[in-house]
Order: sequence, then C-alpha cells, then structure tokens
Amino acid sequence: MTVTSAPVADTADDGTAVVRRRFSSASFNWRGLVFVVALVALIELLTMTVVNSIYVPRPSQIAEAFVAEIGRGEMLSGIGGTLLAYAQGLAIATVLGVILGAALGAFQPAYNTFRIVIEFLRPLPSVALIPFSILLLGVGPTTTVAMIVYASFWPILFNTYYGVRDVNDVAVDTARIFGLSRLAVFFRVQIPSAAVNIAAGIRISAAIALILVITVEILTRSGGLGYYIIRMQVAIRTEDMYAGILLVGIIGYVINLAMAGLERRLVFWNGDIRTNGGSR
Amino acid sequence: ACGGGSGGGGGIEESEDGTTKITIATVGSDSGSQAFYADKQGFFEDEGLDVEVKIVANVPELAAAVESGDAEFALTSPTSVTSASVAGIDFQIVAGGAIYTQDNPGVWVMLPEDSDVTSIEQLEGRSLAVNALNTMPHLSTLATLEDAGADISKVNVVTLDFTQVGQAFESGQVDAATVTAPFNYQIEADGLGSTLLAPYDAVNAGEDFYNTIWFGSEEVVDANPEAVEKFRAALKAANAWANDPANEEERKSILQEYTSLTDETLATMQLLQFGDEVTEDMVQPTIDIMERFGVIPEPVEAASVIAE
Amino acid sequence: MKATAIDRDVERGKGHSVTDGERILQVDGLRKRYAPDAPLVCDGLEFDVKEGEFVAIIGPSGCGKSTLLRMLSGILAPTSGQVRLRGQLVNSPPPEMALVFQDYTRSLYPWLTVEKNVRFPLARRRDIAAADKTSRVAEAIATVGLSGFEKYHPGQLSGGMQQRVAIARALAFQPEILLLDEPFASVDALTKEGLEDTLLGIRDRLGDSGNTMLMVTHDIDEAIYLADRIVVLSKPPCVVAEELIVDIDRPRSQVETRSHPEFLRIRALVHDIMGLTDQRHGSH
Amino acid sequence: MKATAIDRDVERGKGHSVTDGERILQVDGLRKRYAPDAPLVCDGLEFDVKEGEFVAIIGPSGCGKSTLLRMLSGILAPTSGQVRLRGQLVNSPPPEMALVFQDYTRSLYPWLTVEKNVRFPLARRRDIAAADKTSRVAEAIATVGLSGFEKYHPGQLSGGMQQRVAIARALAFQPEILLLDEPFASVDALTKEGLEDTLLGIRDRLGDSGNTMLMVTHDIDEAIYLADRIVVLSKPPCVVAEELIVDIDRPRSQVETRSHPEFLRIRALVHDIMGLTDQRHGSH
Amino acid sequence: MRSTMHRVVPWALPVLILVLWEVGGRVSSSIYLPPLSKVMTVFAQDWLFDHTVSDLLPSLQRFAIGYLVGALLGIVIGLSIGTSRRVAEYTGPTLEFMRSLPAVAVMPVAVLLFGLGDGMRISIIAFGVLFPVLVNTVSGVRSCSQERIDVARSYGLSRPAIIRRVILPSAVPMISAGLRIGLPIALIMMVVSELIGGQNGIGFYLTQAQSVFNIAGMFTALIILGVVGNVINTVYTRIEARQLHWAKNL
Ligand SMILES: Nc1ncnc2c1ncn2[C@@H]1O[C@H](COP(=O)(O)OP(=O)(O)OP(=O)(O)O)[C@@H](O)[C@H]1O
Ligand SMILES: Nc1ncnc2c1ncn2[C@@H]1O[C@H](COP(=O)(O)OP(=O)(O)OP(=O)(O)O)[C@@H](O)[C@H]1O
Ligand SMILES: [Mg+2]
Ligand SMILES: [Mg+2]
Repeated sequence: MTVTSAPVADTADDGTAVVRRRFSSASFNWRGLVFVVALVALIELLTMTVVNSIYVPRPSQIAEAFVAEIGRGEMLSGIGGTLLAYAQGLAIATVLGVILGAALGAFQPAYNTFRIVIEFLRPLPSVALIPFSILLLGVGPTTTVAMIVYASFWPILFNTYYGVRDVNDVAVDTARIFGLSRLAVFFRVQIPSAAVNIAAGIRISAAIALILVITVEILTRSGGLGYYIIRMQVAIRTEDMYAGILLVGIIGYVINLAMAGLERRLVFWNGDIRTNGGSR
Repeated sequence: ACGGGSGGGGGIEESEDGTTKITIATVGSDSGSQAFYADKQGFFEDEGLDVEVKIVANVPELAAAVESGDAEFALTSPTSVTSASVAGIDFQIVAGGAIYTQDNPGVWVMLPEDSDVTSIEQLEGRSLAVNALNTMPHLSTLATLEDAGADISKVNVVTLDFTQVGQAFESGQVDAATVTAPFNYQIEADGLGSTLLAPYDAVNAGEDFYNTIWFGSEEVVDANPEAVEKFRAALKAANAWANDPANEEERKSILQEYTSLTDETLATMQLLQFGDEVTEDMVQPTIDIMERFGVIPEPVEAASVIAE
Repeated sequence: MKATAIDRDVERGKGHSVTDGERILQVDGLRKRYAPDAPLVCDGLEFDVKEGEFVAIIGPSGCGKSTLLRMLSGILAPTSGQVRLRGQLVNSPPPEMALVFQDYTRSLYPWLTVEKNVRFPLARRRDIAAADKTSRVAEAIATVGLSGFEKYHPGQLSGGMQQRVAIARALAFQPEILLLDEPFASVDALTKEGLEDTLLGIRDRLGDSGNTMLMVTHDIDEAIYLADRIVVLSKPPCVVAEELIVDIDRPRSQVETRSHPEFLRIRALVHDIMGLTDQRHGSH
Repeated sequence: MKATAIDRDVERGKGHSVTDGERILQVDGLRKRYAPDAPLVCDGLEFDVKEGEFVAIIGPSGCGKSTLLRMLSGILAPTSGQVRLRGQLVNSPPPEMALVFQDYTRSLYPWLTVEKNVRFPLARRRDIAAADKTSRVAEAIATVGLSGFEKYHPGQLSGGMQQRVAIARALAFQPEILLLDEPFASVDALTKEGLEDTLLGIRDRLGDSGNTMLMVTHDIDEAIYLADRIVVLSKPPCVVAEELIVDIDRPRSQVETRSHPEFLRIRALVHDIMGLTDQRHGSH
Repeated sequence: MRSTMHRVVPWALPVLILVLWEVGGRVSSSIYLPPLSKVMTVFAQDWLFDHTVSDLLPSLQRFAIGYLVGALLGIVIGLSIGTSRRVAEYTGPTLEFMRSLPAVAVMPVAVLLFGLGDGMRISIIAFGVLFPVLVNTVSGVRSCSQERIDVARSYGLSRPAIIRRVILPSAVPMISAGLRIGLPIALIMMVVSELIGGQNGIGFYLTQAQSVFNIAGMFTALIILGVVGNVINTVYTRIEARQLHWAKNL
C-alpha cells in the first residue's frame, strides 16, 4: 500500500516522463495531501451540519486541541515509553516471526508438528490474554511488549512461511547444485526470495503493533499515549482524546513511510527495475 | 509466579533506612483517589511506607496484579472480592474505600432527555445500559426495579461503558443507563439526559456501605500484619484529610493531576467520602444482593473476606 | 571487404524503394535509454516494413533487439523517435499486432492450462464465435505439436514445450502483424523446421498482402530461409548496420532453398557483416 | 536405411568399450514419472560417461533431457534406476558437479548483481582465497563477454546476457563435471562460437583427465563440433536411441572441424536418426 | 503408511500439551491454571448447548459477514491502489493513517454510524480484516512480472481485463496469505467488538467469566476460539491447496 510503482502504469508520453513522475512521487505526494484536505473539509462540513453530536468533535476542534495539547506537553510525555515498547515488540516479533516462519516454510515436518498449536494460538485475542500476562509479567512495559509480540508475530510468521515455501524450485536447485548446505540455501536463497512477502508481513505488523501498544496501554492504564487517550475519554475531554488518536495516526503514517522506504531499498528488485524502463 | 501470591512472597521487605516498600494498585478516578492523597500529602511516608502507586484498569487486571505479587494491595469493589472468594481465590479486605451515603450515592440511573419514563418500573420492556454485568451498579438497579414491582426478566440489559452512555443517549440507542460520576454531571450539563434515582438506595435500605475497598492476598496479609497496619494508618490519615471540606480545593487539584478532569467537570462534581474501618454490616449488603440475583451460588459471610 | 560494402549499398537502396502506401510500419529515429543515467541502448533506429513482408532482425546478444520489438509493439515507450503503424503513431499496443516474448517462462500464465493460455487472447473477442475459438485453439496447439498436453499447466512442461505454447498463443490470435523474439531458441531442430514452415505457410497462404512478420533470431540460416529482408543491428548502442534483401522465390523449401546460390551468397555476406559488426568476438 | 542401422550398432559397441575404472558417471535403468498418475518421462535410460569425456545429448523437445540432467545432478530423484558417480550412488547434489539450467531467468538471483551472482557458489568456499575468487569471477565474466556489466542486476540484462551470466557462474565454479542444459539457446551466433571454443579450451587444457562435460543442445552441428560422443534420446518416454562416437581429432576449430568428412558423415547420420526417431514431424 | 504419519504427527504436540496442562493443573494450586478436566466439565455445562446457541452462533455470524466484507474491500481497494498510481497517491496517506488506528478509536465512529447493534460489530471486524488483505494485495500486485502484463497488453486486453485476468491471479498467492492473516484478526476483532454494547457472543461470555473469576470459563472461551480458528483454517488450507498448486511457478 505504499505509494510506489504501478505495473499497469498510466500512459506516459515518453520514458522520461514516467521516470520523472516516480521521482516526484518519492519526494512529495501532493495528491495525497489534496485528498486528505478534501476529506477533512468534508468531515468538517458534515460535523457542522448533518452530524451534530457532542461526541464527534469537528476536525478544526481536534486540530485546536492537538496544538494546545502539544504545547501543554501532557500528550507527548508518555510517547517515549509507547514508542520504546512498540519498537521492542515489533523487533522481537520480526526476528521470531522470520526465523520461525522460514523454518516452518523450509521444513514441512516442522510445520506439520506445530500446525495445530499455531492455529490454536493465533486467534486468541491478546485482550483476553492480558490478565494471564500480568500474572506472569506484572503490570507495565513487559506485559505491553509481550502483547505486542503476540499480536504482531503472526502476520510476519505467515507471510514468511508462504514466501519461503513458494520460492521457485529452479532458484533453490541452482544453489543446491553448487553444493550449498541446506542452511546456506535457506539464508541465501529462500529468505531473499521471500523478502517481498516478509516485507509485506512486517508492514502489516508495524500497524498491528502500534494498535496493540495503544490498546494495551488503554486496557491496563500502564502509561504512554494509550493511557493519555483513555484518561481523556474518562475525563470527558473528547477533543483531547481525538487529538491523542490523531497523534497515533500520524505516528502510524510516519512509521509506514519509513517502512516503505526501507522496503524499497531492501527488495529493490521487485518490479521496480522493470518499470524503471518506463513501460507505458 | 502462578502459585497463589508466591511472587510477592510471604514477607514484605524492609529496606535499610527502615522504610517498608510496597506497591499498590488503584483506579484513576475519584473512588480510588485515597492513595493519591496519601502519596501527595505524605501520609504514607509518615507511616514509614515507601509506596509505589500503580494505576490499573479493571477488576481482572487488579486481581492479577495482586495474585502475582506485582502489587501488595489493590482497590476494587466488595463484589469482586466476594466473587474471587467464591472462585477459591483468597483475597482479604484490608481497608475501606469510598462509601455510599444517601446524600452522596455516587451512582445514578439516568434517562435520555426526551424520555417519557417517569418512574423506574416503566423500564420494563425497555433497554437499560450498565457498564458490566453483576457489578454493583447493575445489581442495585435490578433490586430497585424489582422492589418497584417490575419484572426484571423483561428489562433488556445491555453492557455499555460509562464513556459511551452520553453518545448512546444522544442517538437514542438505550432507554436508560446506570452511570457513575463524573459522567452523570457531564450528561446533564450537555443536556442529553436527566437523573431518575440513585439505585444504591436499594442496597442497604439507604444505610451506608462500602462502594470500594482495599484488598490483598490472604498470604501477604497474614504474613505482614505490620505493613497492613501501617497501610491502614496512612489511609486513615488520608481519609480524614480528604473528607474535610476545607481541603476540597486541594483535593480536587490532586485529583485533576491523576485524572485530567477539566475544571468545569470538577466544579460540578460532588466528591466521595471515604471510610476507615471495614465492618461486616458495611460489606454484607453487597454480598446479599449478589446472592439475591444468583451471582454467587450460596451465601458468603462478610467476615470471611475481611482481614483481622 | 570493399566489394561487399558496395554490394550492401546497392541492396539497401532496394530496401528503401517501397512506396508510402505499402509501408505498414515505419521506425523513425528510435532511441532508448532505460534510465536517465543508463547508457543508450538504441541510437536512432530507422527502417520500414512493407505490408506482408517477412523481416528478420539479427544482431549481437544484448544489442537491443528485444528492446526494439517492445517499442514496436507499443509496450515500451522510446526515449525519442517514433513508431508509426499505417501512419498512426504507436503509443499503446495496437490490436492488430501480437508479440511472442523471448522470456517464455514468464510470459505464460502459470494458473492457466495450456489450452487456456492459448485461448487467453481470444477470450474477450466478441467477433469470433465460441466454436471458432475452440477450433482455432486446438489447431494452434496441434501446429506446435502439443496435442495431448492441453490440460497441463506451464510448470509441468519442458522449456521447449513452454516456448511452443507461447507461439501457439500468437498463432491462434491470428494477428495482422506478428512480432517474434527468438521464438525457436529452445526447440529441437526438427520441431523448428516444422514451425518455420508453418510460419511460411501462414505467410504464403495470403501472399504479399498477408501477415506481416518480424522475427528476431540468432540463427542466420533461419533468418535467410524465412525472410524477405534481413535487418542487421550493430552492437549497442544499436543502429541498423545493414539491410539485406533476400531475393529467393517462394514457396521455399528446406532442402531446395538452403542450397539456393542466393542463400549461400547472403549467408556468406551476413557472416562477414556479423564479424565486422561485433568485433569483440573474432571468429576462430 | 539398413546400412546406417548397422553403422550405428558398430558405433554403439564402441561407446560401451570403456572400462570400469574410466567411468565417472553410470546411468542405470533410469525411469522417471513426475506423479503416480502421470505418463512415464524416462523409460530406462542407460549409458556411461568416461572421465574427461564431452557428451552431447540431443533429442526431441519435451523428451526428457532436462529431466535427465536433473536426475544426474542429484536434485531430482528417479522413480527407479540409479545414477552412480565414481561408483557412489548419487542421491544429493555432489560437490564436484555443476548444472547450468535451461531456465536461466529463474536460476539467477534477482537481488544479486551480475558479479555477485557469479560469485555466489564461491562465497562459502573456504579453500579458495578471496583474491582468487575475485579473479576467477572477473575472468568468467570476461569470458562470456559481460565485462562492464558487473554491477547490473539480472532484470536489467537482455535474455542472452542473462544466459551468459548463468554460464559464467558455472565456469567460475570450475566443477569437475559440468552439465549444461541448452546453454547457448539465447546467444547470438558469434558469441556462441566464442563460448563453444571456451568450453573446448577448458576441456583441452586438462586433456582426457580434465573436465567432464554433458551438454543438452538442439543444435546438431554444435553437438558434433563439441562432443566426443552424442547420446540421442528417443521421443518420450525416452530411452537412449543411439550413441554416436565423434572421432574427430582435437584440438578442433570452427572452420576445419566443421568441414571434416567425419563431421559431415555424423551430421547426415544424426539428421537421419532424428527423422526416424521423431516421426511426428517429417522433414520437408 | 506415509499418509497416516502425515495425519498423526500434527496431533502429537497438541496432545502432549493437553497432557501437560492436566498434570500441571493438578500439581499447581494456582487458581489461574485449572486442570484440563475441570475446564472440560465447565465446557460441557456451558457450551452443550446453551451458550453455543446464545453466544457462539451470533458471534460466528458476525464474524462471517465482517470477514467477507473486509476481505472483499481489501482486495478491491488493494487492486485499485496496486494498479493505479493515481489512486495510490490520492488515497495512500489517508489509508496509512487509518490503518494505525486502534479499535477504541474506531468504535465511537462505528457506533455513530451503525448504532450499538450488529452493524457496528461487523464494521469493526471488517475494519480489522481490511488492512492485512489490502497490504498483501498491493504487494502481490506489485510483484506481478512485467512480461506477464505486457503479453496481455500486446494482445490488446483492456485495463480492467488485465487486472482481472492477469494481475489478480498473479497476486492470488499473496492475497491468500493476507486472507489467512486476516482470519484470526477477524476472530479477535469479533471478541473486541463484543466487549462494548454486548448482549451475547464469545467476547461477552469471556468478559463475564473474567469479572467473576470464572477462570475455567475463560479457558473454555479461549478453547472455542482456538478450535474455531483451527477449523476455519483447515477448511481454508484445503481450498487453497486445491486452487493454488501453480503458485510455485510464479
Ligand atoms: N515438474 C513437472 N511436472 C510434471 N511433468 C513434468 C515436469 N517437468 C517436466 N515434465 C514433463 O516431462 C517431460 C520431459 O520434460 P523435460 O523438461 O525433461 O524435457 P526436455 O527434453 O528438456 O525438453 P526441451 O528440449 O523442450 O527442454 C515433458 O513431457 C513434461 O511435460
Ligand atoms: N529493464 C531494463 N533496464 C535496464 N536496462 C535494460 C533493461 N532491459 C534491457 N536493458 C539493457 O538493454 C540492452 C539491450 O537489451 P535487449 O534485451 O534489447 O537485448 P537483445 O538484443 O534482445 O539481446 P538478446 O539477444 O541477448 O536477447 C542490454 O544492454 C541491457 O542491459
Ligand atoms: Mg532479447
Ligand atoms: Mg529441457
């Protein structure tokens, strides 16, 4: 869902135009801004006229509250802890997910052994597991991190599993022919082949992890931006609550932008090279 | 850490400078605010306690925090201590929290602004929102309804977080709701609803009872009588300070620090009163009402959940 | 060497003698650069194709033949210059054209069976009756010798078989202009002979006004055997190094044509030119 | 027809005259069926390869040549029968062997540059010094005429260039036994000549004890020019239809060898056999 | 012989875990780890068949509708974003923003739009499923090889035809992975959505059990979720194995 190459690209008059457009889209996306502005304006209009609820503040009010809260510092005070827990959780989930997913994908007996347990654990909502986690890890960042790992681990695991399992035979056989060990084939062929899938998995999880860190903070009141949001909700400061949510969305957007940039570098060969030619 | 309270161990350690370190868990609202005052006003320190105050959300998390030894004492309602006891978890009440009094009930049944309901039995056949089933707000409302002659099986009870009630009233999704402070003030101020009655009146025939209490696991409580004493003493001092109308302004400013309530909300809010001694007759009514509506299968003696 | 150079000039003159009306394709100053900082691949290609003509394109590996075909077929935009089809600028794939890609593995659809792959371009065509489609597909599959493999998926076929599926797909489509990028590279000698004659058959059936074909090949004999004209590209950045008219009567036949004196003359000529054109590899 | 049949028998005798000690590869009753309900692809293949021998394998498209190479190299298990390398059963890829796949597009790693693709099989080898690796890689890339493209990714190369990267990779690896599956299919005539001579050079440098090579090709001239022996496979389910000894002196040269009487004799013979073997396509 | 092994092996680990659970529950005195047998007793009491009818079925219905709506939206939006740079540029930032919003943030809006009934719950499930499917769809579309698209273009297929007949099938393996990732997320969102304004459902049962320390009850709800997850997944894998055997040749 990154704003990058489109295989059936819009017709360009010549190759260079396409190239130029690629660059402009990488630097600044004016269209996206226009869309956002239009959408916000529409909501503003709707909240002023049709939707008249005190529980749905107007975008302008939220913006006002956002600026005020930034100034007051309260909203930002917990952000460090939130981001730290987020980063730790996502990092652990990525490492575990890639390693285990790849192992399961490369080694069918392993998948067979763990299949049922995995499928059993996967749909358990982390929300329901929080009490157990508190019991084991106490209230605080450890529980938050554990819950993030639990929720964001699965997409990475499964995308990696599929990517590694469906790697093309010729690529693997080539490496085997040259006498690479199973492990070397795994790291040097299967993992890079699956990189496209892994990247997509991480991108999904990057969002899930952010949702989770906020949700857990809300549910356990263990500080951070989530606690800010719930405190504002309980204090009936709706605008300020939405200001907090706006901040979450902005953080999510920035994270995604960074992820997409990273992905473009890591799996640069995916489609990009071909479309660089400027196909019409 | 799964074993009952093993994480906390039997003993609470005393540090080198003679202070006792404990962790307590409470909720971030007026009903759980004693700890904030004790902390801010130095009542814990006076007793030689070094207390870490954690804010935790709901009953399951509070219970888990105590069970795992993450916190020595925590605040909850008598109903959940009773439920835990029935489920075989040995929680003991160590100190009092917020008290219901007739002129300061803390919980109200509210109606949306344009409601044609004038008395509670008219809710028969309509929908009533409560924040959670089998809690005091829910059970007391049922008792009120039943006492008024309504058939409670015909009341459509839905669970709805307090924070959502205003929106539900605004869009006409429910016919009534049981609400705590400060939401009732806000709903009234916004002109979305009005107060019908206080359901807690039906719990103890209008007499005082505990709305919230402090508890710990039996193991910890039994093994650390001194720490329990110190904790009680500190809370007692905090209660005296908090219940004194002269300190209202200061109390509100501390409360605001923890809850982020706005000045306007605080101004309209009637602050809760706190109690020190936990007596059986201030706990038993809540247990009885639980039994009345079948939340617990058999009667429980209040004495069995109150620490010596 | 000099002599052949003169020879070539004379022949190039011939190549240009087509009148405007007969030209179906005009390639005009075509240049291509894949990225702003990449080297030039095609540096001003310039040639015409007559209606019904069979043109073979040869040139060293990596010189830009596939790039040229992609630009002709309108799927790749040239950096400058233009392709005209009956005078119209080509800037998107024209409906009367089909291209058989060099990379057959990737150009087949792995989720479709052989039969469905061949049927693929026809599926949406309203102007052809369903029964007609089915017979066209079956015929094309039979032509490339794959009858019996209709229900296979591409992944279950050998390289040469996959390549033949791609050819069958183009044949079933029956385009006015057929572009072929090394279509017989992975096919054995006999099958290749058969397919060459199939192409000639299609061309001859309709005479000069029939299908126009452009074929990239590395097999010089094949180029001469099939083509009316051979366009020789230089090493990259490629330009048209030579255009050679193959003045051998049709219908041609594998045995007779290949021993025709003109065939042998052109063969020697091309060998010479190729040696001249690509000096990295001297012939041993 | 009769006469050639006798000829062939005589030659087949020769093919089998190798003694046990010289045999490096033994193919013994190899059968392959891709799925239990799929038709048989190979039906009891049987032949030997001597140490240092150059064997060309030809046969109709889809007959099972790639399947055979995959079984020889130990990446595909035969349904029955066995492959022995110096008497050892081959059931996983032996370290002294390398295979250049027919499907070069997929056997190159798109995330690696040309240089890194070629270096790929060497990277883990402890027994070669880093400087040695670098020079081997550079040399292999130069041999296939791709100097200057070291930093390109496969997706940026033409088909023929990609195929040459795959060849360079195998050359840099310097295996004792090199299996090649239509390695020059997408390469132009000149480059091909150069690469053929490269292979011969490698083979001749070490004499009879040197590299053993097996090459699948569709180009009959190429097979004769390069090979010591040609194994002709029948149409599927394939068996060894013929084995022909190519008794032409080495070193060979493009010009002389191709006009050698023995070359022309075998050429005619193979053309004849191929026509007989695959009767679907009569030669025209 | 091999196929029986194939069938037995996956059950080895689960059985082992169940045995350990029973033993652990008996040895440990912790109220939070009731032995399996006790959980199964509660299971029989509660789920045969009172709560199955009153809680499980309504939950599953919401799950099914929400999942389908979310998956469909994800594929459609994913395809339009993946195939058109314009659409990607216009909607990208907005979607990236929305994707990071926790359910609590979406819930008030959902309540506003759909009320407290099933509509709200279904929309929340759909919201949860939408993004994983969407992200994977876009990735799948982007990894479709250019040759494959060019072939279709050279045969004069229209843009929508190319999307439907070339790009969509190419992206199917990735979409399928997305759908599979979305399955448990839908189950989770189902539970989360039942926490508010709930009158029935597994999530509702779960919170009730939690509030009265009915730990065995909590476990039965978790078991049900796990079993449902497994069943749905098995069905899904079967379909996938039958339809996607060509995926290796992409
Ligand atoms: N993975 C597979 N699954 C099923 N059948 C296969 C598979 N690979 C090859 N085959 C079948 O095996 C036969 C031989 O294929 P193979 O690739 O060995 O042929 P080949 O001799 O290399 O042909 P070519 O010269 O066209 O490359 C073909 O009929 C093909 O359909
Ligand atoms: N997508 C691409 N991006 C960048 N460079 C490219 C791309 N495709 C081709 N090239 C470059 O363009 C040149 C010509 O490529 P092209 O595929 O047209 O050659 P070709 O004549 O078809 O060669 P071959 O006979 O080997 O197929 C090569 O040098 C190659 O590196
Ligand atoms: Mg090419
Ligand atoms: Mg083959």
